[in-house]
Amino acid sequence: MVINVSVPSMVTEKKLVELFRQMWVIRFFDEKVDEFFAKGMIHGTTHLCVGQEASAAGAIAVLEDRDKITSTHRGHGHCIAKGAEANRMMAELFGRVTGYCRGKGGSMHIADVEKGNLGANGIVGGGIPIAVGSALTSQMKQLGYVTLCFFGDGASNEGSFHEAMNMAAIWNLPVVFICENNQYGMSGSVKEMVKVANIADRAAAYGIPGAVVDGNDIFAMMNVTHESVERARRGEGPTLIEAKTYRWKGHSKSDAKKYRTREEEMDWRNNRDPIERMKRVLISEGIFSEQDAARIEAEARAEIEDAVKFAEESPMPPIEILEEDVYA
Amino acid sequence: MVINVSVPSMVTEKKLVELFRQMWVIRFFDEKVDEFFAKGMIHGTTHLCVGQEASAAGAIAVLEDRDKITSTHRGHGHCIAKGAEANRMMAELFGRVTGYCRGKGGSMHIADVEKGNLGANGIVGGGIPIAVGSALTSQMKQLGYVTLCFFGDGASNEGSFHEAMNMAAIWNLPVVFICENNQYGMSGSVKEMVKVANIADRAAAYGIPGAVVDGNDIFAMMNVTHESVERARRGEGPTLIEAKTYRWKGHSKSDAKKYRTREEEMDWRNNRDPIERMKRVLISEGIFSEQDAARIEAEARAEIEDAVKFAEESPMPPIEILEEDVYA
Amino acid sequence: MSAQRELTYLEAVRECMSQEMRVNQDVFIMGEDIGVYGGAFGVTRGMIEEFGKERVRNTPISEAAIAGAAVGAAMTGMRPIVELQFSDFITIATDQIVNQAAKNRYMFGGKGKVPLVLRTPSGSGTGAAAQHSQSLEAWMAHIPGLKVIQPSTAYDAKGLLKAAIDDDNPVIFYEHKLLYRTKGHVPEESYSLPIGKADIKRAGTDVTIVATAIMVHKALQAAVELEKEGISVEIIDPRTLVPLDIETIVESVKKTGRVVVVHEAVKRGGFGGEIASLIAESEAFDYLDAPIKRLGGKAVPIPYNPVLEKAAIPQEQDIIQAVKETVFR
Amino acid sequence: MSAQRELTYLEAVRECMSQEMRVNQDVFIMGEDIGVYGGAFGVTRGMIEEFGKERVRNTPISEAAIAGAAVGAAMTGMRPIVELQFSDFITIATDQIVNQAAKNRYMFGGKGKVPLVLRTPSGSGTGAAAQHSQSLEAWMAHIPGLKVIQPSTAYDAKGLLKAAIDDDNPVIFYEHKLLYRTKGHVPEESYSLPIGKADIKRAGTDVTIVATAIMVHKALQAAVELEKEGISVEIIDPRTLVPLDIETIVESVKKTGRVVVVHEAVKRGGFGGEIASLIAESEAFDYLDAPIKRLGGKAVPIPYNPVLEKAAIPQEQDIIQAVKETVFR
Ligand SMILES: Cc1ncc(C[n+]2csc(CCOP(=O)(O)OP(=O)(O)O)c2C)c(N)n1
Ligand SMILES: Cc1ncc(C[n+]2csc(CCOP(=O)(O)OP(=O)(O)O)c2C)c(N)n1
Ligand SMILES: [Mg+2]
Ligand SMILES: [Mg+2]
Repeated sequence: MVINVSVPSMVTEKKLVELFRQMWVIRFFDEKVDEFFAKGMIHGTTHLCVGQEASAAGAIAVLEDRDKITSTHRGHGHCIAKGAEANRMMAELFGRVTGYCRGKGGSMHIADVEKGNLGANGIVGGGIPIAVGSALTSQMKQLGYVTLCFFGDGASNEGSFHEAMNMAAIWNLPVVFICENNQYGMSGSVKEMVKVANIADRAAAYGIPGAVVDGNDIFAMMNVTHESVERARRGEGPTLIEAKTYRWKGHSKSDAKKYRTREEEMDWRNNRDPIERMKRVLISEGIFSEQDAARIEAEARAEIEDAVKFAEESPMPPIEILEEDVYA
Repeated sequence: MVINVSVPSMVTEKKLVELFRQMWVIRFFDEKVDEFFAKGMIHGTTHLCVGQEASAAGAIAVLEDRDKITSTHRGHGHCIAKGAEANRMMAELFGRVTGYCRGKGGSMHIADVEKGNLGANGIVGGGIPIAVGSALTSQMKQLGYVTLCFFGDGASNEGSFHEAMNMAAIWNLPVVFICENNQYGMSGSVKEMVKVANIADRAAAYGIPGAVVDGNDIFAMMNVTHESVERARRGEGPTLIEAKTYRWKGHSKSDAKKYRTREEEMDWRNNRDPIERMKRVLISEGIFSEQDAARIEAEARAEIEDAVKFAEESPMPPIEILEEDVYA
Repeated sequence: MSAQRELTYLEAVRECMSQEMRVNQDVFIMGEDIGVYGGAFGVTRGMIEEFGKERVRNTPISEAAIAGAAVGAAMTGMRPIVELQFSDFITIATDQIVNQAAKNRYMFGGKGKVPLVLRTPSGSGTGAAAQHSQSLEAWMAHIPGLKVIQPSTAYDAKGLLKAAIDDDNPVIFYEHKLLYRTKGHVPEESYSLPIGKADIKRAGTDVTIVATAIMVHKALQAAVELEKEGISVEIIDPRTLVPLDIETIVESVKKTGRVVVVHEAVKRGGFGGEIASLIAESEAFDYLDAPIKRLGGKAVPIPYNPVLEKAAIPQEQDIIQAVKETVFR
Repeated sequence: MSAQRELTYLEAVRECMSQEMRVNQDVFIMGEDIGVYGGAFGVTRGMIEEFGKERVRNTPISEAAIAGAAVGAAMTGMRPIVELQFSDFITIATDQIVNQAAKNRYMFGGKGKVPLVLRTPSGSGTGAAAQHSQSLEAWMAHIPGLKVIQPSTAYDAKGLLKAAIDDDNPVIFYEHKLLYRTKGHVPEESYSLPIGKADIKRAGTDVTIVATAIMVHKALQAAVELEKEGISVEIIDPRTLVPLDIETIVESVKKTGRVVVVHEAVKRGGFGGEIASLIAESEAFDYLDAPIKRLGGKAVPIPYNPVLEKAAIPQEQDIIQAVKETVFR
């Protein structure tokens, strides 16, 4: 994989710096969560996207506010990129009433409907048909919005993937499918679980375009997503993008990672860190300096500390809300 | 479509004549059933394969006895081709205790486990993963048998198709998938419901070979299936064969066929009748005469009349069997 | 005279959908073969001609995607009606209905809503055998977040379907195949019946029968026979399982002191157990003069042969016998 | 001393599988991440090392194909054990389990058999929220053709799993997540417990509690408290819902005259309704000194917050209170 240094023309320098900051926010958010889980401070489980920041941030960067996304169990990055506040997210993980789901959803169910995030999903592949439905609304009501649908390599073996892709294809819906291929579905290596070289090759089964992209290159992510989103917005139908990436951490809170080597992990960490790569490009393009970068990183870290503080100081949900929200 | 006149070398002339007869048996069976339904003499519903005889007969002809099949709601042809007796099938449709399912299954559930027919299926796509499981047994126990898995074009949009194809591919299982593309899934035209030219193109999504064949040409069916079955038997994994064909009758017992034209139907009936086509080849190859053909046709018709007689004379199931057979 | 206007159950369902689709552009229907084919049972016949193929939307044979697309459309402002060709096929759409539609709003802490109606024919009696004849409403009634409706008459079907379409929650609407051709009085104008209100289909004093869907009709026939023998039967049709109008049932049982609960679904684990238990837990318990009786389908898959098929589920005679056992205890 | 040998519930399940796989080549296990990962809960840890990746078969994330392949393998001579990572995911495999595995033999008129075991963790308490915490055993218990097992102890888990593997029918075997780490006496040698035999987990005279899975333990704790107040509690663990040993339950109720049925699953439409109704329909009815009480989960999806999560299902205190209401009525 080579770094794609073509900086997308559709975004301003300011936006690029903001994206750099966003990637740090995502990383620090998840590293903090990792720490809390390790300490047993958080209940339940979580799936961290450390190392995958560019695919979330890059893809969502090219959306308009009215556009929508569906996310996955590994959804903190998508959520932050679509505009969610780290403090309400952190509060949700702490099970607080100030959290996005009033403490009822937790990591796997954060949604931010107002911002167009139709929700993380605890069911692998569960969000894919939902994205198709969201795209259907856009088409039927002529709302012009596009829905970005995230899922993993493992999810591409679920029946829901197949049914949804076909439906979106034949109805020419404004949806862009983004498969974040982080090489593993839990312990199942994509090499073992799929017999084609690229998940994007599956687009051929639906008569839609497929594209493989270096998911750790935020610029490449922006470029390919932009193209696909505009295509969808023009009414030319869906695209399947496969972002090759890697999760640095284990699958969920307890994972001995026996199914892969430490060398492989180190290779991705040391040589393909999406944040480091963006930083190098922004510096070499003269968009900011090494010092600026360090300052931004520190700001992002502070934002997460604030989020933790917000979460810790937030009240627990009163027991009365247990039976609320079942029905509208 | 041109007629493929390359008569397969793996079968004897005797077998070819037998297959010709078998196609008539299939046709007469289903025409008889059609008549009975029209007269309201049979309960429930049925799905006739008139016009599709070659894909069932041709594909199954190249199997060994130990090989297995899974079938569909449109399964009478598969069943007969795999060696079922018309009389016990007819008895089943009459709901008689002498039927293959003791009158409990009806048209959609005829199975003939001893002969290796693992059953028709009322669930579109329901049999596909089952075929994969049957192939898994063959592989794990090194039994050397191959499983032929039939399903329709419509079924190829079910999630079960996708999951099963992928599983068979990655495990290199001895299964051959045969999609009988009769152009419609009930009223849904394949042109409307799928955006690729051929269902067989979907093989590419699983890294296995795909093949399109004229499903109304029994010789072509035999050749391509033979090749795929032997490939599977050699341990080289699954193939997806798409047999292009057409159902002459409506989808099930009541169908105004508003979704297609009478001209289209006539074209297939008049110009691509699989039985007529085989007959012409067998005569031109000197395998039998016009008179032989007529005699065989008459014999097949008589066989079905006998089957009807058998069914009509068979007893109804005693009420006591209602609660039998739930558990082994 | 408009009071005499009769429609079949099937026509009532169609009329309701058409009326709603005329007044609300957000309402549309999607499902297999609902276009020119008119649906497997003919419910949508003629609708594509009026509303076009965007709003009467033929789908591929992809039940998970159909349900899921409906969830996504509902979350973003549409009010989809899904026609699931046979209720047995909910087994392919289960995740979307149960894990997504039913739970979204709760998981999201009260944000968003999923106003979708899943209409689907259930029940046996057509000879379609084990995979096309089930009555699995108890499954859906077990899931918080869903509402579950089972109309037994054309009148109820029309009014409850409107309520379902107007409801902001996912509603499972079971239509019984053998009721499609039954006729009844149905006003032409649009009307809504409350979800959660049982209907007393026949008033009586000696015994209460709680019956759902087609069993309402079998109970009504049984009641006529029983009346000849001097037994006065009250028949309650819950109409909606979730929410369930237990009050009306309890009131009736307090009056009669005897109750038979009957449904077509397999008795073991059927919703009759819920109803019977609620009665037993209620103040009606002290009024009971006989044990609560339940009738339901035998613990067998539905067989094909028509004689066996009938024997697999309660029939009029079974109801008569159960009532007598309850009354002459 | 071998009588003192203790294993966790999880180890008991693993030991049973390993012992069966050693003696029967037809038995194998398939599921997501059951190989080197050892399964989401670690149940199969170490098994791939002993049995290899053919017989401890990691699958793609394809629940419908996993279940369907198991059905096909079972029909053709294997005895597959499926590990379904969370029981909630049965919603993706429902067709294969309910329409195929459960019905094949019946539809085929008694031909063929489907000896498969679907093992799957259910229940809440791990903070995994609404889509990973359900207790849907009532669904499976409603389906003719399936057997349904819910062991509450390590001893029962091992013996019932062997019976399930030996059974020629599809068996759904629910393991409770919170029980995995609980310990109990488990003999080393292979043994089988009868499917369809309830176990009296505690003998008593004043009130019967019928409890399943984790509720057995909560009931046992409650019984200790209640004993201090002079209430003698008998606790019956059905262990298998299908077939259900109603006789043992009825006998107990005839003795005590009072009964509380408790499960974690949502009360509405839960299997407690079936059990309660069967008691009410039985000869025990005339022995009842108080209405049958049911406890079950609230009608909400399982929330994430641990306090809410606990409040969503019955706890020891709820059982104590219900027993007192029943006893001091
Ligand atoms: C239907 C379903 N099956 C299995 C799981 C358990 N599970 C959660 S995440 C996961 C792996 C998903 O892999 P992938 O789609 O590649 O996403 P990633 O975790 O790599 O981001 C599995 C097996 C689930 N939540 N839902
Ligand atoms: C899961 C499921 N969905 C829908 C149906 C109703 N149905 C029965 S056959 C059929 C059409 C199937 O089309 P195809 O697979 O092309 O087979 P064909 O009937 O053309 O042989 C439909 C929709 C069903 N039986 N099962
Ligand atoms: Mg992955
Ligand atoms: Mg077809």
